[in-house]
Amino acid sequence: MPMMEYIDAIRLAMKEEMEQDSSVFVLGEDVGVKGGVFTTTKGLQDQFGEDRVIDTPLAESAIAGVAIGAAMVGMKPIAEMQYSDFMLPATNQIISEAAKIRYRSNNDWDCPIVVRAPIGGGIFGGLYHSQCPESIFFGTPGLKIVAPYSAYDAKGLLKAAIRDPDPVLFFENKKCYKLIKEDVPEDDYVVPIGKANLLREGDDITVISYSLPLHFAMQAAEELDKEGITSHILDLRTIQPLDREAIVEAVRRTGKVLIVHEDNKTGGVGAEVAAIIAEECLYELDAPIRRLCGPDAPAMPINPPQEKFFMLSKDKLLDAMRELALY
Amino acid sequence: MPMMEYIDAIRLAMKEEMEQDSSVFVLGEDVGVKGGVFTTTKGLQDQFGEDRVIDTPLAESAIAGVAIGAAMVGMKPIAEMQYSDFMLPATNQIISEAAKIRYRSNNDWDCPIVVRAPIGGGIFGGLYHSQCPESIFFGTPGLKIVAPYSAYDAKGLLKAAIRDPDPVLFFENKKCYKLIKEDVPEDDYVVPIGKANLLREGDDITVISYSLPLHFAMQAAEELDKEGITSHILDLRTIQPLDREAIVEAVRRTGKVLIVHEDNKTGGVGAEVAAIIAEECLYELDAPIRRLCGPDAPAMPINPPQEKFFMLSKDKLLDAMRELALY
Amino acid sequence: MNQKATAAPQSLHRTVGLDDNRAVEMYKCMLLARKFDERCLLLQRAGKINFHVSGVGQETAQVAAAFALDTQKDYFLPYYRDYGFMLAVGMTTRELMLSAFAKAEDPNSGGRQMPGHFGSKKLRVLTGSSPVTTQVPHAVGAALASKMRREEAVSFVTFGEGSSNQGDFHEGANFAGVQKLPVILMCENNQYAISVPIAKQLAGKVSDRALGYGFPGLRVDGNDALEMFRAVSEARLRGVSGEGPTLIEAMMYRLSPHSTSDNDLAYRTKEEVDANWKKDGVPRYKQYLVEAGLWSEEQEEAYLKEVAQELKEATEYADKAPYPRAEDTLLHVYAGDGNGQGGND
Amino acid sequence: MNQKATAAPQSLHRTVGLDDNRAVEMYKCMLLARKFDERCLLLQRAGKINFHVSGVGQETAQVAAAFALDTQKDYFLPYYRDYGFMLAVGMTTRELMLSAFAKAEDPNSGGRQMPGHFGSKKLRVLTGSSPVTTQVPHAVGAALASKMRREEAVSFVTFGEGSSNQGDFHEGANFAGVQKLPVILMCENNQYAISVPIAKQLAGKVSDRALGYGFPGLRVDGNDALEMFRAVSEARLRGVSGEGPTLIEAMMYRLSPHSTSDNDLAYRTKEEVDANWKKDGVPRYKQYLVEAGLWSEEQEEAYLKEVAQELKEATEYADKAPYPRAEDTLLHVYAGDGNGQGGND
Ligand SMILES: Cc1ncc(C[n+]2csc(CCOP(=O)(O)OP(=O)(O)O)c2C)c(N)n1
Ligand SMILES: Cc1ncc(C[n+]2csc(CCOP(=O)(O)OP(=O)(O)O)c2C)c(N)n1
Ligand SMILES: [Mg+2]
Ligand SMILES: [Mg+2]
Repeated sequence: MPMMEYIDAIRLAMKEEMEQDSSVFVLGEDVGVKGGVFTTTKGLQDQFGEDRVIDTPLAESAIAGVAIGAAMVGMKPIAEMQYSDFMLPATNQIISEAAKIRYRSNNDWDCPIVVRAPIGGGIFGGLYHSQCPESIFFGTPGLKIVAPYSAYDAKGLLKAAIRDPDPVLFFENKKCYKLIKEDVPEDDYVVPIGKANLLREGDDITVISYSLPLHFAMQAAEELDKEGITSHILDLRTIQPLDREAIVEAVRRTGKVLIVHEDNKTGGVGAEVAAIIAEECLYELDAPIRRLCGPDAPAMPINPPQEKFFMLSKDKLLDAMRELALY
Repeated sequence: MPMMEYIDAIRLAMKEEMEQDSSVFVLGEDVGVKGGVFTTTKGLQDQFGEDRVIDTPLAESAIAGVAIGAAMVGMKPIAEMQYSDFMLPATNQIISEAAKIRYRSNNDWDCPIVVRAPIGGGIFGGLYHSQCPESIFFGTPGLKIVAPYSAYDAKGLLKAAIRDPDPVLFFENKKCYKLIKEDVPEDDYVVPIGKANLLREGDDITVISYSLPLHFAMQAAEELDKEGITSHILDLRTIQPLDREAIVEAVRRTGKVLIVHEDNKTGGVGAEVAAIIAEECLYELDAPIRRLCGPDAPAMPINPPQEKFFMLSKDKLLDAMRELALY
Repeated sequence: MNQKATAAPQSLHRTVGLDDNRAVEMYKCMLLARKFDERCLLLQRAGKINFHVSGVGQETAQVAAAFALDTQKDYFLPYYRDYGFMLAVGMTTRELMLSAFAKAEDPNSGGRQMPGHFGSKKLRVLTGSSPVTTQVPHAVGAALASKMRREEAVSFVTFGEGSSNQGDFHEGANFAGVQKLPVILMCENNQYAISVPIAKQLAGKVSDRALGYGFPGLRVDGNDALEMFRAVSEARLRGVSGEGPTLIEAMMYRLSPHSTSDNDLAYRTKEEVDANWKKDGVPRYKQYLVEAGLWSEEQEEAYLKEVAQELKEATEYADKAPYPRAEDTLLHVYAGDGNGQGGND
Repeated sequence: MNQKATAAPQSLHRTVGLDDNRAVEMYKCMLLARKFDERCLLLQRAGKINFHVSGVGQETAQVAAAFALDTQKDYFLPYYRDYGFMLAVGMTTRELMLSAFAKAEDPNSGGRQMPGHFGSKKLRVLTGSSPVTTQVPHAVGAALASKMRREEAVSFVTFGEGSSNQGDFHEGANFAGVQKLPVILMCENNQYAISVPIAKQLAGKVSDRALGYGFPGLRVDGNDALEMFRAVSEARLRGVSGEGPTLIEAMMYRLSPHSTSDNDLAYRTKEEVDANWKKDGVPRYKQYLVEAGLWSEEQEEAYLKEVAQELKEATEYADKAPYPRAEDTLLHVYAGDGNGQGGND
C-alpha cells in the first residue's frame, strides 16, 4: 500500500474512474496542461486527452451548467472549481438546477455530477482563497456533500461521488493536500456516502467534526489522554445527508459534545448537528452543546496575526476539549 | 391610522424614503410601468420618474451588482428580485461582494443596499415561485436579513433597511401581501433591525418563528387558550443577526420550545436557533427542542395535495404546539 | 405543376427540404398548438386550471424549427412558451393537458412543476426549470456529450430575448464557440420580457452577439415558416458537420399577455398588438399552402373539428385524472428514495 | 521644433492631448510601475513577501489609460494587475508595499486582502475582490450614480480577457448599453488566463462583443502608449457627453508567469515569451520621448536612482510597519462594530 498525499489520492480516484468508465471526464479552469493550480489533475490530460480533461473558459456557471447538461444525457462529469470561493457564480446552476433535476422531472431525469472545490484557509490566501462555503449549499435537498479529512477517505469518497447517481459536492481541504500523507490502497474501494466514521473512542467528551479540524482534534486528544481525558471523535465525512444515528450514538457515549468546523459558526453545519442532538438526545447531555468554529467575520484576512486568529489549531481544540471535559 | 395590506406597507415605506432622500432609488425587473409583478412598486415610477424607478434588463447578477456599485458611491439602491427563487444568479454579488465590502476595505467603503425578494409558497407557484432561500444567505457575516410577518413591521423594517449602512436582505412573504391587512401608521417610524418581538405571552410553550408561519402560530395559540394551554410567541423579525437575548429569554419563560419556519428543516435558521438554545440554556429545557419546518424536499410542488403537504398551516402548528405542551 | 413560371414560389417548401406531406403536417401542428393554447386560456378563465403562459404568435417559428431537427437523435431544451415545439417533437395534447392540470400522470413533472416546464427523456427533451437561461449551458453540455460520443446530433435550445441578457447565455454561448459544439441557440424575440420592451433589455441585436463568440448569428422572420425551417436546417447541418454553433434570432411578437396573471394593456397599446396580429405566421403559412394547392378551407374545417375533439378528450381526461399523492412529495429527492416507501421508482 | 517636416511624429503626444510635461510624467510612472513590480518579485523570491501577481507588460496601457482620466471626478475599478494604474492615480509605492507586506497601515484593506486587491475612497478606487469580473457591474452602478447626480464623470474598469467570459461581463455591459452610461470597459488582453491561452477562452474577439450591447468596441495596441491614451481620452469624452459606454480591448502580453506560484514554462515556450519582450511598450515609449527630445539616458539614469531609493524606503517602511492586531479580525463586519472595542471606526 503506497504512501501518498491527500492530493495524490484525489488524483488517483479520478484516474481510476476515468480508466474504468469512458463517460467520466474532467472540466475546469487550468485542469489540462497545467494540471490544476494545485496539481490535482496533473497528468490526466496526458493520459486521457484534451477531450476528457477540458480546460474551460473562465466561467464557473458554465462549468457547472455544461457539466449538468452532459450529465443529464449520460456522462459523468467532474467539474473542478479552482477555489470554493469561486464557485458562487455557479450557485444558481448548482442549487436551482443540479439539486432539483430528479425531483422536478419526477425521477425521469437525473444529474450525476461531481463538483470538486478546495476549501479552507491557513495558506495565506486571504479573504477569497480561504473560505469554507459549506453553509451556502448545506441544507439544499437534492445535493450530497462530502468533505474528507484523510487521503484514504478522499480517494474512496471521490470514487463514491463519481459513481453516485445524484449531484455531489466534493469539498477537498487545500491545507490537507500536502500535509496529509498516508497509506492509501491502490485497489478499487469506495467510502460510502452518508456514513460517518468513528476515528477514536473515548469516554469523557465527544468531538464531531469534518475535514481539516479533525487532525487538530486527534492531536489534542493524544495530549488529553496524558491528562487522563479520553476523547471520542466522530468524522461526519458526509455533511449532507448527515448520519443522524452515528451522531446520536457518539453523543450518547460521553454526554458531552463539542462540534468543530472551520466555516463560521452561525448557520454552519454545526448548527444542524446541535439541533439534531437537541432534538434526539437532549436528556443524555451532561453539558451544553459547544461549537468551536471560525469567527463570524466575512473571511480570513491574509496577514499572519489575523489568519492565525481566524484558523482553528490543535491548541484551540485542546483548550475547548479540556474545558468541556472539566465542565 | 389607515388599514393597509402588507404589500401597501412595503410600497409606502419605499415611497416615504424616496421622498425624503434623493439617493434612494429602485431597480428591478418590471418595477416601472407595470409596478412589479405583485404591484409592490405600483405608482412609484409615476411619482419619481424613470430615473429613480428603473426597469432593468432580465439579469439578477447585474441588478445586484449595479446596485452595489451605486451604493459604494453614495446611493441607496433598493434592488428588487422578482421572486426570491430568482435571486440565485446574484449569489456571488451578494455573498462575495455586498457582504464583504466593508470588511475587505477595512471600513473604507460600505455597501448600503437593500435587496427585496418575495419568499414563500401556498400560491400555486410550483417549485420555482415558492421557495424560501434564507438558509443560503443566512450565516454570511456582513449581511443583515429581515423577514417581516406584519404590515406594520414590513413598513418599519423596510425603512430601517433602507437607512441601514450595511447590506440588508428584505424577505417579504408573498402570501402575506394581500392576506395581511391592518392598521399601519402613516408617519415616519422604523422597526429596529436586530431586535426580536414578543407577539404574545404564555406559560406553557414557546414558539419561535418569523414571517408567515407566525400567523398560523397566533391562530393556533388562540385555540389552545381554550384548551388551557398558553403560548409564548416570539417573532425573530431579523434573522441575521439573531437576537440571542430575546431567544433565550423566551425559552426560559416556558422551558419548551418549538421553532417554526417554512424553509426546509435541515440547515435552516431554526437549526441555529436550536443550537443557540442548546448552548445557552440547555438546563432550563423541559422538552427536546422541536422544529416544525418545510420538508427536506427541493421545493414545493404545484399540485394541490403536495402543496398542502409541503406548506405549514394552522392545523399543523396546532398539533405540534399541543403535542409539545403535553410532553 | 405544369405552369412552370408560377411553380417556383409554390414549391419553396420543397426547395428548403420539406416534402408536401411534411409541409402540411407542419401547418397542422402549428394550428394544433394555436388551438391548444386558446383552450388553455379558456380553461384558465373558467377556473379549471390556475395558470397559463401562452405561446400564441410563436408557434410558427417553434414548429418550423422542430421540423428541421431529428427527433431520434437531437437533444431539445425548449423554454416555457414552446407548446408548438413540444407538440412537434411528439408530446400529446393529453400529456400537455395533464401538465396544465398538474396531475400525477403528467410526463413532464408528475404534476410537480408549473405547466410550460417541459421534460421527457423519451422525447429527448431535457427537464427545464423557471429561472431563465439556465438551459443554455445545459444544451452546450449535451452537445459536448454528443461530440465526445461522436453522435450525429445537435442540441437545440430556445429562450426569450430578455433571457439573452443573463450571464448564462454568455457563458454557455462562449463555451460552445470555443469547443465548436453542435448547438443551435434560438432566441424567440417576441419583443417583450413581461412588461419590459426590447429597447430596455438590450441596445444591440441579439443575433449580433454571436460575433463575439466566433460563430454565425442570424436574424430570421419568425413568422415565416419556411424561412425558419431553412435557417434551422442549415444550422443543424453546420452542427453535425463539426462547424459549430449557430445563433438564430427569430423575430416575432408575443400576441398574448405575458401570462394569465398579466394585464399587457397596462404597458402596451391595443393598436400595437392588433398590428402584430396581422403579421401572424400561422395564417400566412396557411395561405402559402393553399396557394400551393396543398391545403383548403375544407381541410381546415375538418381538421379543426378533429382538433376540437382531441382537445375535448384531452381536457376531460386530464380533468378527471388523479392528483399525485400528498405523501409522494417526499419522493425523488435522491435516487432510490422511493424504495420500500410505496414509491414507483 | 523648427524643423517642421519632422515635427509631426515627435509631437504626437500633443496631438493626442498630452503636454510635454505630462508626456514625461506618464513615462516615469510606467517605469516606476515596472520597477515596483520587479522589486516585488525579488521580495517574494527572498521570502520577504508571500505572493505577487505581476503586471509586467501591462504598465503601458494601464498608465496611459489613467492619464486620460480625471482623478478628481472619475471612479476607478482596476483589477489585480493594475499597479501601474494605481500609481498613476496617486497611490504611493509605500502604500502599495504596505499592502504587499499585509500591514495594518495598508490603505487598500488594512492588510486583510491579498496584494493587488486595490481600494481607496480618497483616490476614488472602489474596493476590489478576487472573484473576477464582479467589478464590471459595480462600475456600471457607479456610472449610473454619476448619471443620476449629473456628475461629469466616467467609471473606468479593467479585467482580463479570460474574465470577459464571466456572466458579469455580459450583464454589466448590457446594462450599461441600455442605459447609455458613462463607463469605459478596458480589457487587458494579455493572451493568457493563468495557463489557458486566448484560443481556449473565446473564439471571437473581446472587442466585437460591444456590438451586441449597442456601443463601440475597439482593439488597441496596448503597447502603444499614445494610442492607448487617445483611445481612453475619446472614450471618456463619449462618456461625459452622454454617448454611453466604450469597450476597449488593449492587446498586450503577460510577460511574467501568472503569479509567483506559477511556472509558465509548463504551458508556453521561452521563445514566445522572449518574442513578446521585444514588443514591450515601456522602452518603446521611452524611445519616442527620446526622439522627441523630452527624455535622455541621463535623465533615465537619474530617475532610476530616485526610484531605487524610493522603493528601498518603501520596502523598509513596510517591512517594519506593524501587522494588524489579531483581535481586530472581528472589526468592520458591520458599521460601528468597532465602537467601544478599541476599534478605529
Ligand atoms: C432568473 C429569472 N428571473 C426572473 C424571472 C421571472 N420571469 C419569468 S418570464 C420573464 C420574462 C422573460 O422574458 P423573455 O426572455 O423575453 O421571454 P418571453 O417571456 O418574452 O418569452 C421573467 C422576468 C425568471 N423566470 N427567472
Ligand atoms: C470567479 C473566479 N474564478 C477563478 C478565479 C481564479 N483566477 C484568478 S486569475 C485567473 C485568470 C484570469 O485571467 P484573465 O482574466 O485573462 O486575467 P489575467 O490574469 O490574464 O490578467 C483565474 C482563473 C478567480 N479569481 N475568480
Ligand atoms: Mg420576450
Ligand atoms: Mg489574461
